[in-house]
Amino acid sequence: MARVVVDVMLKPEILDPQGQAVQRALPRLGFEGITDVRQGKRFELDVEGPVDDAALARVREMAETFLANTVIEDFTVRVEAAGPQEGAPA
Amino acid sequence: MARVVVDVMLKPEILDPQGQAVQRALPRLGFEGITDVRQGKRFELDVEGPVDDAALARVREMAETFLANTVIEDFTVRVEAAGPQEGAPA
Amino acid sequence: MTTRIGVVTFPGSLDDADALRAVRIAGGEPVTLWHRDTDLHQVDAVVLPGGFSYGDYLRCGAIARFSPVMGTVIEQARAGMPVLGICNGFQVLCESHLLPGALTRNDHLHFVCRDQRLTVENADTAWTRDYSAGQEITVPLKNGEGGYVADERTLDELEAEGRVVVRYLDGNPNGSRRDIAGITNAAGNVVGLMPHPEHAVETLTGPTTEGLPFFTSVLKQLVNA
Amino acid sequence: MTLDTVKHAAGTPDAPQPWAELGLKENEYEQIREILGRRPTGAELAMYSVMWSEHCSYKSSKVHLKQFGEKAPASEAMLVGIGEQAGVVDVGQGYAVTFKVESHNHPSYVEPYQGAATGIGGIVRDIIAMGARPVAVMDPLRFGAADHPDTRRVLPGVVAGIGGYGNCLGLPNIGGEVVFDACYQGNPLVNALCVGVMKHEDIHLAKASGVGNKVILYGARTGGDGIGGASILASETFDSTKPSKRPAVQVGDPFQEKLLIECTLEAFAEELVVGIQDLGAAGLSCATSELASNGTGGMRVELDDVPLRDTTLSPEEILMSESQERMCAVVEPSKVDRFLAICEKWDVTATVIGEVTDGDRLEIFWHGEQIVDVPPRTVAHDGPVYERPMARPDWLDALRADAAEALARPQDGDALRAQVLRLVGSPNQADKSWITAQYDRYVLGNTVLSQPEDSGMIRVDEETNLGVAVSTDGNGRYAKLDPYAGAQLALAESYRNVAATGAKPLAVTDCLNFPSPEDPAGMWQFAEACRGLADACQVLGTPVTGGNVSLYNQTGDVAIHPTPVVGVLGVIDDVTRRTPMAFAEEGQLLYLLGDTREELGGSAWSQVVHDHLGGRPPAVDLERERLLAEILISASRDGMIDAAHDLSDGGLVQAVVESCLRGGAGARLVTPDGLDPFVFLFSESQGRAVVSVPRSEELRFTDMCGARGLPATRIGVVDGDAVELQGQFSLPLGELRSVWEATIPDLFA
Ligand SMILES: Nc1ncnc2c1ncn2[C@@H]1O[C@H](COP(=O)(O)OP(=O)(O)O)[C@@H](O)[C@H]1O
Ligand SMILES: [Mg+2]
Repeated sequence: MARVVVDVMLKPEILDPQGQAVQRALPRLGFEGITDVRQGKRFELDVEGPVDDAALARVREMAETFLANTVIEDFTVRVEAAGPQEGAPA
Repeated sequence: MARVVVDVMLKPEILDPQGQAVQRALPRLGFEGITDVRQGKRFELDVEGPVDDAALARVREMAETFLANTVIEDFTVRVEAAGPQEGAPA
Repeated sequence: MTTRIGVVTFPGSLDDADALRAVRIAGGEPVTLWHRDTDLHQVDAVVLPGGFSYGDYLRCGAIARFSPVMGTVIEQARAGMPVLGICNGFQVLCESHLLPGALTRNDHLHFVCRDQRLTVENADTAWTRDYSAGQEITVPLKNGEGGYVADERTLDELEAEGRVVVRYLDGNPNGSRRDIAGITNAAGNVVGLMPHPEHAVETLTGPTTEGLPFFTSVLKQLVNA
Repeated sequence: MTLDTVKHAAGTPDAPQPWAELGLKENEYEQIREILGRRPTGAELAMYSVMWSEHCSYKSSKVHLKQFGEKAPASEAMLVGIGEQAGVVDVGQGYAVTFKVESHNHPSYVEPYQGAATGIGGIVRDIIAMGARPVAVMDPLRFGAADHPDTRRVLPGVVAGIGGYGNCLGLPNIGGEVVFDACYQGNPLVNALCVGVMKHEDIHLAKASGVGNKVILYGARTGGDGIGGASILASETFDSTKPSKRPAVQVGDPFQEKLLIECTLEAFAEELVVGIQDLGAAGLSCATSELASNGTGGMRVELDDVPLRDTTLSPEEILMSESQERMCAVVEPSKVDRFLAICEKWDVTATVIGEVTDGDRLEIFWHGEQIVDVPPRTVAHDGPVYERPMARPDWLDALRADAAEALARPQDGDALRAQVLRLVGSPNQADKSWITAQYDRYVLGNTVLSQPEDSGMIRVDEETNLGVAVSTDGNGRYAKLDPYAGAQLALAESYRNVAATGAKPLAVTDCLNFPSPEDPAGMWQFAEACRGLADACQVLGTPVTGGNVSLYNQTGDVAIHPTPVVGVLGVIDDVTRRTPMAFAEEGQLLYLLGDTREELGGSAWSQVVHDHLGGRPPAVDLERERLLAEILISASRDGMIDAAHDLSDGGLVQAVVESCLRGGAGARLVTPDGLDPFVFLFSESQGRAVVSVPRSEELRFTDMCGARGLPATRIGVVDGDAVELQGQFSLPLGELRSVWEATIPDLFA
């Protein structure tokens, strides 16, 4: 089984209040030097069968029609080694 | 300027109602063969100065204490070529 | 013959009973429509109610847009049937591309429930004929993702064609571009708005009864048609 | 690892078992062995440990809670008494109402959003399980100091969680409380209340009867959520030095719960359900043992048939999982198909996992092997009961001797004015709309009154305008000074709030938030509060229909104030007759009902101005409360008053300011003869309300008060755009409003 990742981000010209809220909070928490933050979505899809061009094309269609709203969002699709998400550093 | 990406996903054992809703909808839309969907967050941080080990350690701390809620979420941190997000395929 | 107004129930619809009640108070015959049903049961108009259809997971209205009933609603709307989308219904209409633009997270990031003043700018749609242009009304507003966005060209076009139906007064509650609270399609039969006129139809439970004309407007339009 | 079957357990009596880690005491473990006549299997041990936890078994509190039943006043309104998941109250016209408040304190400290969200989810399922349609929620909340950094983490998360879940579920939030006090710093109190409405014939009870009937589990799939949460989170002191005890947090799915509501009510409507139980704390362990224990026979469950989200779960974990949004129904075989079809209609997963047997055992199987074989009552109902030692705290006398009446008082009009502003802008008295604006109060279209009114009010019948009103109140400061009186004062305030809106108080629910029962002082506070509440309910004629106990609310040795939160439900025949709180009509007369004495112990004034807590709380006079309520209800019914607001923390001046700001009209006040202006403004004497009377009704109203013996003092008139106390000060509404409205957003926005 393979994992395909779809990243969806608001288009640059669309206001991202969540990213801004994060950015504004960082200095208060003592983190300086972050000039911009944008927050988007990450979808991890477990795909049955081989992730060939045809499969990727299907995922792209899925992203285009469903996972992203292309009126306001951009997306990228990529294959990732499957398996559990790397744990958080302790 | 460099871009650091923080991916935040719910821990595998935590219920992901969003991912489940997406997965349930897919067959109705004619997309078969997706065995699991998990939805998480993606943060794009633009970092001032060099992204050296120290800078990455700071971002990791930021993720640990703020961007992720480690009670229920895992995260990963990685550097990405800066520049605008790759456009959606037309 | 009474006019039949359908109200769609999606899983997660919450204000469907309120919309049915508003139709009844306005003098129409309320008809319940089910999301899995492609048949509209001879209704003359459709209301897509507020709520969190399919939990509003993914994006508000995104999953509902692909439900069987929406196939028929989209077809009929294009053929001229009056369709009103309230809050989540507005989001569904945008996701369906019956209306341009999209609704995004409120700029202050909180859900907001308040009595909202509005100006009715276009009193010439199927759903607003019982208002007069420029009339100021107060109806409840309640949402977490009510910020209206569209690209500048679309916004200019909406303004130029008078397709902004209602606009926020006394402060923008969510960061909507150009204070837009609701819009219509070019034909004027499809209207979407974030505020809830169906919660302002009785003095007992609403801040005013100034939402009622949305429902009486469409009844008159259909009788005259 | 070999499966610990019943057979295996019988053959290995000496195998060591982790009973202590599961929170059981040695005597409890021995008791289990005695009941079973052998050592328990792992699955049995899991079940007993979680069901015998403080949270599920009420082992420390039971002996005190008994009074609510024993002392219950005869009430024609009770259809189902205390003991079921929630009591049921007759509100007339064939309608019944059920309501209950529950705590989700510890989970909300660990993960504020999800902790609070799942608190709403849990209490709503309790109400559905009675056969009622949930119609409203409320959220009494308590946090640490308003300006403490951790409060900034906890409060916004809790509020977002309550809103996120309740809004998505489509239940109007019609009231609650927000209280700040340093004593709740490491231990916020997140209580949630739900009200449900049904017809008399629709009352459903949790029992599994009828041999051969099927047990259907429906709703979310079972995952590893909150395993051991019930026993470990709620029964042991929350101790930050042991992070390993932090359990997995449950994540709520309000959308799934909305579907559960609809499909459950549809199944009820078609009379498909013999018995039903929600899955809350202790999950399947609780649901199966309680259903079986309440029924006439036994039950057999195939654990392999439970739909899993995480297929690696062990049978013990499946039994203990607290995955949210699940219910268990008992259905006759001939009706199973229809039940499953309704679930399918609502996209709800439903599976037959077992059936009612003619035995008297609860038997659970895994991979064909028996892993549980127990008498269900011993798990669900006959757990250990403790008479824990109690001792009146040794600090109490010193605390009570430190009277607030001795504190320095403002000496002139300017000083009074300044202290009024400080009071009005203090976090506890300030406007809460930054919080309540995050809650949908309109959904369902039946909300007649909601925050900031004295009680929330819901229309029950659109034809007749029958309605119900609910308020929740509690004052931990009063209860700290005197837990017996404190519990009674909580009831009195809630009762008064309901009556102030014109509804007749009928019944009570309570959430008793207390420190460790293993500390004799904490246990004494708890016992006193129970006694106080039960005695007061007897006098007021309002039975306790249900509630919740939350113990171990302390961080290390630092205990919270004992905090009994009391919810009162009232009925109003015609909601169009409701009394709102707003002073709006210029020229109307303001009357103060009740007696004002010099009572400042535990008052808001002593807290805000002197950071002081000491002395005695205001005196309780329940007969007076009852009389005041009668007057308020009659005045509302006969249209004698246009507005009413009860007096509670902050005293008269706080109430007048709130009513003026609500209506946008000012008030000119005169200090009544024989009262000191300071006492007039800030005293917290009980049994009082302020009302706005149209001049045309004055005589009729004062005659009624006179005839019934309730002191009614004319204290001023609605007028202008300031709150003015003659000869002392004038405070423009604009200034009051900006001070009152700024505090909470400045702290949390
Ligand atoms: N957390 C909350 N959720 C909903 N409503 C709240 C909350 N906190 C306070 N309120 C509402 O704000 C109003 C004022 O609260 P409070 O001062 O505690 O009232 P009272 O003193 O009359 O009990 C009431 O209507 C109450 O229900
Ligand atoms: Mg009150």
